[in-house]
Amino acid sequence: METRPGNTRTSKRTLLLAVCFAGTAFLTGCGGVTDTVSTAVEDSASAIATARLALGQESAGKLTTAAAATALEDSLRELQTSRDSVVRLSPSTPEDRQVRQEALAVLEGCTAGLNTARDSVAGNDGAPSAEDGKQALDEAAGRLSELKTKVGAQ
Amino acid sequence: MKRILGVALGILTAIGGFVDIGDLVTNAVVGSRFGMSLVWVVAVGVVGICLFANMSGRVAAASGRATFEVIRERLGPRAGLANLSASFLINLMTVTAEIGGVALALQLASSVHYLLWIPVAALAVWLVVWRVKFSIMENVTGLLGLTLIVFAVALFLLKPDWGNLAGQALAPAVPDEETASSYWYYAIALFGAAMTPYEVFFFSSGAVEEGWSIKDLIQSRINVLVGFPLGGVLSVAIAGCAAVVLLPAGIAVTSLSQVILPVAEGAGKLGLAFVLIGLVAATFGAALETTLSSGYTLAQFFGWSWGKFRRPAQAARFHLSMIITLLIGIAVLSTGVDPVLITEYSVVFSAIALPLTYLPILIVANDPQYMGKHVNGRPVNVLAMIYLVIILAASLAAIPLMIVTGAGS
Amino acid sequence: MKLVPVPPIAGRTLDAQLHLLDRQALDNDGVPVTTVDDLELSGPEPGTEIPEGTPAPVITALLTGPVLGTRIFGGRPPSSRLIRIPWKDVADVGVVIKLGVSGDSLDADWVERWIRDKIIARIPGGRHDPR
Amino acid sequence: MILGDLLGRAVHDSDGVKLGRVADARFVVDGAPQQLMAEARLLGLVVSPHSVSSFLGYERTGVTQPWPLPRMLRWRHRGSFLVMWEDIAVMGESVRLREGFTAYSPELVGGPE
Repeated sequence: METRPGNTRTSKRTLLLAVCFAGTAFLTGCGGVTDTVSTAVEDSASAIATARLALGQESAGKLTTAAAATALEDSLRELQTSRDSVVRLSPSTPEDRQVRQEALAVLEGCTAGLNTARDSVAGNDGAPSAEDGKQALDEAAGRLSELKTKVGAQ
Repeated sequence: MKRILGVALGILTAIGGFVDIGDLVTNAVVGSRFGMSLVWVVAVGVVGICLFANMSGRVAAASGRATFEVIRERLGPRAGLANLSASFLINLMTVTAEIGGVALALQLASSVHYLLWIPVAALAVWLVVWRVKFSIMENVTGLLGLTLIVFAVALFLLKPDWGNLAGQALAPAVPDEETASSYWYYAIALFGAAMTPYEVFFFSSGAVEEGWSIKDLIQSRINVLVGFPLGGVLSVAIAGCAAVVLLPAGIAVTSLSQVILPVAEGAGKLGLAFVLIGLVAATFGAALETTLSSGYTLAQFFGWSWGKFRRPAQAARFHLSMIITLLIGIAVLSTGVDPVLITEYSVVFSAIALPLTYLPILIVANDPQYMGKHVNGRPVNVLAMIYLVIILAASLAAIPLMIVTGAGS
Repeated sequence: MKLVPVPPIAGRTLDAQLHLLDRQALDNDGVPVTTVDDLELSGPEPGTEIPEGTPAPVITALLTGPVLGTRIFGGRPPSSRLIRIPWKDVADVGVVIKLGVSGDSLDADWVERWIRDKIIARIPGGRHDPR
Repeated sequence: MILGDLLGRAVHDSDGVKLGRVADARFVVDGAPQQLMAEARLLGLVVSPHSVSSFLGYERTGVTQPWPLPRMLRWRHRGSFLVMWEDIAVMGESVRLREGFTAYSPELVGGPE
């Protein structure tokens, strides 16, 4: 591999940097409101599904409490990141604002459901039972799918 | 009898050593989103790593020169330094991902937050690199990594619809809710996970560490040609478990805890115990290999004395560079950045940087001054040229695809 | 320009770029010492006319030192900064350059010795022989 | 004299016509014997008209594998030739050759083995 004279190398390097810079700019800039909301809903649905699976396995004695607690914690973190992406939205049209409001309400509900599930797994006295945890997650999943059809139809 | 034991040990270590955090996460993500439709990439990657590892093992055995000495000598300083900085940065990213992986695995076993495990994991890695003999280190982590076979066991216990799985694998098609660009992005990520450059740095430096000669090559060839494909089968099993359990439930893998849920589903707490041991061993073994690789890359390029077979005092800069690498890894992880995210980026950047180390090894493997009569045969060269084209294509397509798909989101 | 085949030459031929520069130098017990970054010739004064029949210059020393920066951006470090390994210490030139002296006596190795004494030897187990 | 100063310098013939650049320097180990190895005497310079420096030296060896690469790089260094020490008049900012110098083939004959 010969070293080509300096100038073509530096021009090639600046081109590469420009591409990367454009790429990161594109990555962070968010698409339309509905795109962000639908991705957020999708990620939250995945997080809630993980929580339901982990909770089911834990109560069925297939999963240790430590692993279940970690899975639920990761799901909560995933939910919070999607919620933050919706919060950061600044919609211009009234419909977008309405969609964002609704999404935030549903995601709020999911976070509450997830917390109930985490408490049930922690299982210290006075904590909700596994059944309540499961019930809360089912509700959250239901509301998420409703929101998904609504946002999807937009 | 001893010989058979040696051969078996070599194969088992190759299987255990093949899977690392990159394979675990990428295969699980791909399984949970694309089912089995990307399994062909694992096959392409495994054949590639077998070819690449054999070539670099032969270069090391025939000429006693490990990868980065060869790169410096044949590419000259300017191209060599560009090569070194790219490979070292990606290796640093992989070290960070591996140590993060060890911490996440320990969190799963103990539910102590992973951030607390990171310094413990890094210190343990350093202690092993500092004192434990090279072959013992390789064999223990490799054998313990074998417990990841529980993924295959769990897949059987889940009694999946084998016809459907085989159908997806043999007739790959992009699932409807995924775009073609994210399909190809994850193809490159999977290829990068299978053909990680650090495996080759470690493999060729290991040949020099253990003082291989040409007659030892037969043993290494068996290890590679049997061990790596079986390691590939393990990766496919990980993807299979995700495809059978996570895909239908609409779970897209973003954390290590999701990766083990299918094993718990299929094999219960016993299976879970095995997979946790396997996770810790595989990621810990990979953390050792990547830390050593960062030391090897720097020491071999700058001509320092290196190698675990020497007293640490006789390879001072080699050991110091590894200590610094581990400290950087701890610093990056303590900022709270998600290790799984680092892993996803590290496998793609591995695919981008692959030509930088593949081409020099291919050149030297044909150079009679280094290889004497052990130069590449014609069939190996034909296959190697085909793979050069594949590797260049993957490397060039990676960044545009990363931009288009927003890193696969 | 028709090329005349090279007349037969007694002794081995070494091309600097292909066989000497950037090559690894090992001391007499095989410990890597440094890489060869440049060569010092007994050659003519640069820029002066070379009278006919003057004997060809010989390599007087292998040069090593912090040259990577200069080799990238051009120029050359002041020769005072370059460390000399006299040619008489070179035992063999093959895939690696074998030196006939031990590494400790070469001052091309001071960075290694400084880190060894100041840091690595101080950590417990630093001098433990793994074999 | 430092070899690093010589590599890459322009090479002119006695009338000042530029022939190319110094790509490499060839030594032959046949000088006065030292304790370990005989002195390496400068045999000549490899001059390349089209490219700056060559680390792979395909234009001086018969290596043909890996297939397309040696042929491509040999094309890039086409026209390289070896000029003997006796034909060199000045070595400094640039290299000037003597009148009627002989251009030898850069083929590596006695390899380092």
